[in-house]
Amino acid sequence: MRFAVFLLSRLLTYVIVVWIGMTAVFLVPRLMPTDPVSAMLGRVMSQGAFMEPAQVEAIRASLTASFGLEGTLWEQYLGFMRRVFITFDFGPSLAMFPTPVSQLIGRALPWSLGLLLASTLIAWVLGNTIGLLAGYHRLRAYSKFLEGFAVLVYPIPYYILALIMIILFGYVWGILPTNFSMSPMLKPWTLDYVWAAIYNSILPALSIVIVNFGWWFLSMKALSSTLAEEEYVDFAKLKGVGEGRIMSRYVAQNAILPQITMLALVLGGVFNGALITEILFSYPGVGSLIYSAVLQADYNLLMGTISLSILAVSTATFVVDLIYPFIDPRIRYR
Amino acid sequence: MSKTNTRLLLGAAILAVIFVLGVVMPLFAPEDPRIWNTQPRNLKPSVDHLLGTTNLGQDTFWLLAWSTRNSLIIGFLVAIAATVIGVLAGMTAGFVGGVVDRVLTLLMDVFIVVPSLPILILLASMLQGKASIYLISGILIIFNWPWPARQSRSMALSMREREFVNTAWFSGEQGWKIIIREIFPFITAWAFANLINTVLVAIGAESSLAVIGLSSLQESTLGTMIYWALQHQALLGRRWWWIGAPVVTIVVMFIGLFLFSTGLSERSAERRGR
Amino acid sequence: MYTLTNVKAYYDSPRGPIKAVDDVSLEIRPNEILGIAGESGCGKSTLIKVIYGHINPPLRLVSGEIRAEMKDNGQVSVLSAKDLPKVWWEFISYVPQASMSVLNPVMRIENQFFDAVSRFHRAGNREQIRQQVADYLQELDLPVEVLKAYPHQLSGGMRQRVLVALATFLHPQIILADEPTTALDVVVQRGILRMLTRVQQTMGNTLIIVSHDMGVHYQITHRMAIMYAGQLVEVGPTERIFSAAQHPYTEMLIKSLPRIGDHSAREGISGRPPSLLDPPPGCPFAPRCPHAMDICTQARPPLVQIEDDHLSACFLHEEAMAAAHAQKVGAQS
Amino acid sequence: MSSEKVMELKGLTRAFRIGGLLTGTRLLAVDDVSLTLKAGEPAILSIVGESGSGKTTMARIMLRLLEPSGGDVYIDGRHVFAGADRMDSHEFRRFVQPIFQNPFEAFSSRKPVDSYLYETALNLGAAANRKQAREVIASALNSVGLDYGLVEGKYPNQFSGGELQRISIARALIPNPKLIVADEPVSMIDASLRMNIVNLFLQLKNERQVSFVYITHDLSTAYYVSDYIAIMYRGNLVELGPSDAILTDPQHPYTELLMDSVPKIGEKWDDIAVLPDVETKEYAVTHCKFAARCPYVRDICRQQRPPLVEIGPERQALCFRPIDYAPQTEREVAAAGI
Amino acid sequence: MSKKRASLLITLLALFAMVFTACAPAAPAGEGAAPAAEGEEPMTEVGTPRRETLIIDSLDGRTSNPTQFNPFMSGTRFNTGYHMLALSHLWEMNTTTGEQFGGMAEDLPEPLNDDYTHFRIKLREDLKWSDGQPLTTADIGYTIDMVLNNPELPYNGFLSQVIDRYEIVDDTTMELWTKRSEPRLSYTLGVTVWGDSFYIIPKHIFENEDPNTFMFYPPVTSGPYKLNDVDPNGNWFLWEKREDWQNTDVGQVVGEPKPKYILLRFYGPEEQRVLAGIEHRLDVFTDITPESWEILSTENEYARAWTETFPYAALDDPCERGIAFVTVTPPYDQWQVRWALALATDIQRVSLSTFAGMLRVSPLATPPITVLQETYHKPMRDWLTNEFTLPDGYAPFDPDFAVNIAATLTEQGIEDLPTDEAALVDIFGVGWWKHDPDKAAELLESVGFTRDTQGKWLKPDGSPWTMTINAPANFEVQSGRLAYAVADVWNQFGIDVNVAAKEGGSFWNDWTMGTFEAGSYWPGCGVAPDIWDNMNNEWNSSFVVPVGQPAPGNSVRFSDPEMTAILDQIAPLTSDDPQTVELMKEFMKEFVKELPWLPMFGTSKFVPVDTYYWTNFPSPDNYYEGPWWWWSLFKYMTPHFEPTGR
Repeated sequence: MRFAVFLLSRLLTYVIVVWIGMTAVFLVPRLMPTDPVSAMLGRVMSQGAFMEPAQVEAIRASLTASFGLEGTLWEQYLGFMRRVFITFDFGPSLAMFPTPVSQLIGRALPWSLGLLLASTLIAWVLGNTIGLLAGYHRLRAYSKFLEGFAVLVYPIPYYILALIMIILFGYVWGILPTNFSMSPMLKPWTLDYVWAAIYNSILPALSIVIVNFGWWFLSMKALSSTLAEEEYVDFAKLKGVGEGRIMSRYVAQNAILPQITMLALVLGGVFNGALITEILFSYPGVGSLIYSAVLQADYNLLMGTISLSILAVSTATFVVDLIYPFIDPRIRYR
Repeated sequence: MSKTNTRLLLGAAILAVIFVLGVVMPLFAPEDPRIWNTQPRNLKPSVDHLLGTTNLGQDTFWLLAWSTRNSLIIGFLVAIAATVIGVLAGMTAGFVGGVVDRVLTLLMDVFIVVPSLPILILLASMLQGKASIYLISGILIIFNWPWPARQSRSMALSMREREFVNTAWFSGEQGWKIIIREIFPFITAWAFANLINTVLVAIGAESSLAVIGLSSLQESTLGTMIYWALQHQALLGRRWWWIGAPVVTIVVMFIGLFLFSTGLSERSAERRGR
Repeated sequence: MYTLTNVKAYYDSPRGPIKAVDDVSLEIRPNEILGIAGESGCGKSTLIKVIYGHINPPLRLVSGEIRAEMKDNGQVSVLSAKDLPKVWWEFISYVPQASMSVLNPVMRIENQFFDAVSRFHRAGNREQIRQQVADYLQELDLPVEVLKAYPHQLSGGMRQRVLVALATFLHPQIILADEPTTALDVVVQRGILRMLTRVQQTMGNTLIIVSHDMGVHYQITHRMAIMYAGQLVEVGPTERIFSAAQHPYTEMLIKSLPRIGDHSAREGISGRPPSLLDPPPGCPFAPRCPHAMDICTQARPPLVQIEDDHLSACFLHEEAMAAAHAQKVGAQS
Repeated sequence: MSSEKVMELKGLTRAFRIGGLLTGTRLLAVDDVSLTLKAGEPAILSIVGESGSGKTTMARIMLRLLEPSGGDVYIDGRHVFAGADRMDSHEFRRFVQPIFQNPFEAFSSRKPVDSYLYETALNLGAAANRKQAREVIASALNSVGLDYGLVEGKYPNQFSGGELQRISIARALIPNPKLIVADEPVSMIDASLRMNIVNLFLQLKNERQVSFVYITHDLSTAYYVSDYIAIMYRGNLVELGPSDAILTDPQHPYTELLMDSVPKIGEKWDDIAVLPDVETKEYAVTHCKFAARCPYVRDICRQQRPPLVEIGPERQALCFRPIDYAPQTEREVAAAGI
Repeated sequence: MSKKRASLLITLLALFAMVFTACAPAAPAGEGAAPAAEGEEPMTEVGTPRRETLIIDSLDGRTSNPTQFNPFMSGTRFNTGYHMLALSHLWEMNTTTGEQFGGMAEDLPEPLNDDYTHFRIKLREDLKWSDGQPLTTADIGYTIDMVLNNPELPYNGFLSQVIDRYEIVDDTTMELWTKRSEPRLSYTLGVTVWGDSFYIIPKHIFENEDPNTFMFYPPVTSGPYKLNDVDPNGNWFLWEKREDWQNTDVGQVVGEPKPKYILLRFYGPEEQRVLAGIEHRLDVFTDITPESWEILSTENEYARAWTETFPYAALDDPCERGIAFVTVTPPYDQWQVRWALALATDIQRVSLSTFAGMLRVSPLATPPITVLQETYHKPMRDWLTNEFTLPDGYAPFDPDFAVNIAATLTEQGIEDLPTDEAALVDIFGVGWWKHDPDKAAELLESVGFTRDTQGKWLKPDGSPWTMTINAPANFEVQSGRLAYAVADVWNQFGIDVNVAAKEGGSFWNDWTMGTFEAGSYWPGCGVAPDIWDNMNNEWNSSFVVPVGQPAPGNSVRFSDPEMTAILDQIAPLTSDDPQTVELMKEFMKEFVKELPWLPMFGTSKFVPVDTYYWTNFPSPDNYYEGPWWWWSLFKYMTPHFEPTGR
């Protein structure tokens, strides 16, 4: 019963946050100076065709209708909300008319998910494990060395880091493919296909892992070096508990709580794709979809992708709130 | 003690160097380094051109100084504004409570939940015409205030419970005086750390926007310097002085700020321990 | 069975060594309850650390000897300070202050229990240990359900009883209790002290209890050591300490306590304890001592036997004066 | 002084919710407590109880730091929380001053301690300017045995706990309050120094005509210092009376237990005390909250809530035993007159 | 501690520097990067033999809807190889001569009346769809019907304006009536520059489908290639030569295409494309920067640019670049202001900043491609130099641009530049306006502009003169850079110029709506001597609409009665009428007087090829086509390519 009330009130906040977010998503692109219909007209005309003004208006009307941009802002808003919350249908992509947005996202999403889930988790596990060790042994040389490394790698602009990796791995050493390509010989979801997908994703994944590693490492190190000074850790030492167990059960289990929260947020963000990674490695994920949507003023696609990530992130935080009491016994549903 | 001072000193020293580079050096620039073709192109570093020249005929060293200045402006502008707005909003929410609190908290949640990067790209592409460094800063502020706001709200809530606040009340102090004299001194230390972190976040965010061409490309920032260097294939073309200068500067700046902020927090921890 | 001889243990600090334990000699006997009393910051917790053999930087054993005799199946082995961590919990165990923070908030009590005891239970798997632990808790009138609980679900008193159970489960020969009842209510405190004494009586081992509450010492200890500024100023049987305290500090400590039913005015000890970083020359208590003499600020009074088993360090005792004089003469010649 | 009562609590109740908005359980931290501290001779009233007895909640209500859920608080005969004659905060602070438990928490570590003294002196009308304030402060510090020169410009971490607590008391004295509410003022202070603080209360009561509400779990100092003692148990005021009377002849079984549990010097324990297992449950019971642990318990104690029984001059106890376990048909709300 | 920490940091910094320099001398042996081991047939990543596969850079980047091939849907992509290889047109244009010829049509349309409203169109014999069905006039008729009957199709508006009705005579003959006079029907319905939207679709496939939703995948093609496979993620498209290539226009006109497979491949950002080129994973590049070419040429000895020596780029792209203004928005509505901006421009510096001097200048409204330079620029050079003056008699033309920039470049270490002026003019153009800031200032002051104390220009109303130049962001690299280069020099001159890098959508939106001040647009196009079509579209005042309404043409909204009169005079003339060019020269003279936009350079396209696997790409010495790989005409190059056998 207490849980039900908690769930209900939390759910309410969730819905309000999503609603406000979605409204912003609806409004922001409409404040853009670009009118996709005019942009399309401009593009058509810049390629050499010319028309009478009346003709232009006729095309404009038909494009407006086919893009679902008819009616007042309020009517569009209602239609938008209906689509978001009831059918999750964002209509056709404007730039890739008439391919539905949902289909474009559906095609891109598995790639982003695969890449980011794997690399995020790997970075998380690595960063936290090593960060834990380094935080626990914060006075030892290796800990300081690792911290130095993380501090050094973390601020390198991602674009540069990834390019350096492409040059090193793909070009100087030639051991990894530098951009995404799947052979047509491979039937989807055979073992070879999966292997090829993984092989193609190693470099982008590695670049994400390296960058994220720094963040997880630094935060875990900070957390665990604070926790290592807690009395119960001291007392565990007095109990004669082995170092490994102290680290895993006494330090890690407490330090991991905020890291899990962050992980959930980051995992929610997985639905955003990894913009720069995807551009750089021509990776077919949501990030490059968002990018091309912006480039082509593709309202529907933009709204679809951003709505998805708002939903994903807020759902992730919602879920974290729900499962948190299972992770931390001190927390009750308030 | 010695450790803290080392960190703090090293951090401060690095920051001082960056500061000299970004704030003092531009005053001595012999010409506006943003202007193209004032120098022979693609010279390697030499005595005349400490960091060589770019493919666009600019002196890399002076360009770097100029860029560092602008990046510092963005970093500190965003950090200060976001922290101030965040702290004000958070304190208001925490102290006023009730409906105000709920609305502000909701607002913070929304801004935290809405994915910033796509929106950032969207806004940047909207504002492209007038994307001065101040506008870019403005956009970054919008996405950076909720974090300090959340923090300072919870700090305000917990500070309200601190006993010395009651002592101050019984000393006859009024509400706002309590906030200023009792609460602020505790928030400032934290706010300063937040500020330093936000400086990094802002400089980083600006440079990622710049790399995909969405910042104010005519202004020179460390990000746009990277953009132009990449545009002119400085990386593959082995013009390391051009692409390397801003990258190394960002990295060094990060290390400086990192050392400085951890040094500070360690020092304040030590102070408390005493 | 356990002796400390001229032990000095200092903390290294940037401003110089903090002399938390400064030349302490103490004999710990089998089957006794030894109380260590003193104001906060007098080094009594550090002394407990030293006895426990928990000497990690910045704490450093500067000089002196620690010698413990451990009886194991009739055999006696002699341990020094650095051997002690190997026999923690089995030979010597530790009850911390009853604070929430000594227990890991995200681990069930039973697992924290097992962490301490399982490595010593040569025979028996987890299930058997669990049974033994449960039996033991019952023996101590503790509900078995606490094992399944998380620390925050227990009251302070209950947590402390669990810690006592934990520390005594393996029947160690020495139990150290560092302020075990501070921050607990008197009723609960009483229960815990009863529990400790009961356990001590049944097992016949040694209980060392640190407390700043003279009442607690009076109630349960057999022998007491009064500590001041890193040094022992008086050691003797509890009865004698309370009936005939020899050191002015002890005397003032006892007198400062109000007694129910006695409305006579009581005075606390004025001034504050000296800094351990830079203790005054001579008797550290001299600045606060109403009987202070010239010599007190110049020489340190040795701990001398006043009566059988009763030692005190004060120039008010002739023995001390004589000993100091002898030392001085010896140094001059 | 306009009223006959320095302070009066009438049917004071304070509930806390634990758990959710609709389903949480109500916990009565203070359960229908009435108390009076008479004017005239200054007195020290000790409120004694273990942790969770509601004594700190009461202190915070008396200090206006917490609003009661029910009942009224009067200071100097006037409402504190509501009503037309409500005392404004300025007046209130001149009349009532606090001393908090942890002296290190009571002062901000980022401010020199004397700034609080100046603020108090200037804000609460004890001094018109800084120069006057300095004199007022110096005299207040003098009464607690400190020298102004030693305090000036220093930060809290430069003092010991005992010194800070004295400064805390000195600050409270500055507006010449009639009542000082001291919430566990010595629990964080070394036993050897406690008496110095407690003695100050006695001294100030006489010299400065201040009444004290002394909240503590330490029965021995309470007895030492106070004129009246109120014993709290699980939010109830279980026994009230002059300190000598209570301690020589405790009427409530809990008072007995409490007295027995104090480790006294010169008198050793014999029996084994009963410890409660699950404490929070007791807040919710509608019968006697002590029934589960009471050696004199009878059936009625587990069925009815005991009345507050007048057992003598200025003495009351919340127990069936003094009235021979007679069931109460109508509950008497006795206003305790001290 | 402190020393340790410091030394650690220094070491790490050094390490970082090493990593950095390690990537700088990244120069593996050119051949070593070839993917296959000795003796083994090298294969492409898509499983085709490398020596049978031509790999082409994909201009549009990744395609998110790779299985959409219905050519009448607005979101369908053509630069994926689709219109380059698989869609034939009725008429194509030879890019070397600028002359049209029959593609699917046997010849140019035959006008049947003097109004040019009735034509006969004859198809080639034996044309087939890739599924083996014959390609006949019925398909053309069906295409016209389908577009006219479906107003939702974006192309409907245009076609319904042109075509009145048709009549099918037999499988290869049809007659067509147009709604208006169409003396250049082959321009209207055939390819001139990049391609044309009049795509013929197979009736037998489409007649059973809804043209608004039908994806047409896999496409049935009319060109010599058919689709083999696509990457579901849109990074590549693999086209395969049709067995029955004889039944296509290319097969009949030129012969058998040589590459069995053509792979359109998107490798990502420019760095990635260059790396792919170095490793012989890319045979044909579409558009890179001079810096990238520099890298490619040093790292890959098989790489060839369009010219073997400076300027390396192909200069014959049919649109010239410059700065356009909305000429109804003050102060750009005054010729003095526009001319002042021209004279304030240090064109040599702009050229160096934009593409390191590898540009050909143009003072006229038409691009300085070889054909047009011979037709207009060179013949008019004398007039520009000696006759043309501003109303006050000032002669603004500087014919020595080519000589001067050659001198500068030589100074900078560029070798192999020719020495005689004629050759230099061929490379760098006939000349441009003088860089004369004083004259510019005089012109501005004559219309009320003033300067503040810091030398910044104030508008006649006293407000500071600020200008925003629209520039394409992340596409059309030359125009993008040009905007910054011009901003740079105009800033020097004292105008506060700011560049707005705009994504495609808003960039073109501003253009049609006229909602910009200045922009790096390219309203000057042309490929054949008859440039009426382009010029009329851009400058006929009948297309002028108010700012804020989409312009059907004349986006700079310039109304000049003389210019319009000349254009109207040319309208009824045919392309081969000698009057066409002569009148157009008069038009140009009017144009430079007013300077309604500021043309600067022809477009330099860096379109290198890698000759490791394939050779006989077109080049100036082997000029069978221009290097426009992304044009429809590419299919006519395929029979010329030769495998090297590597």
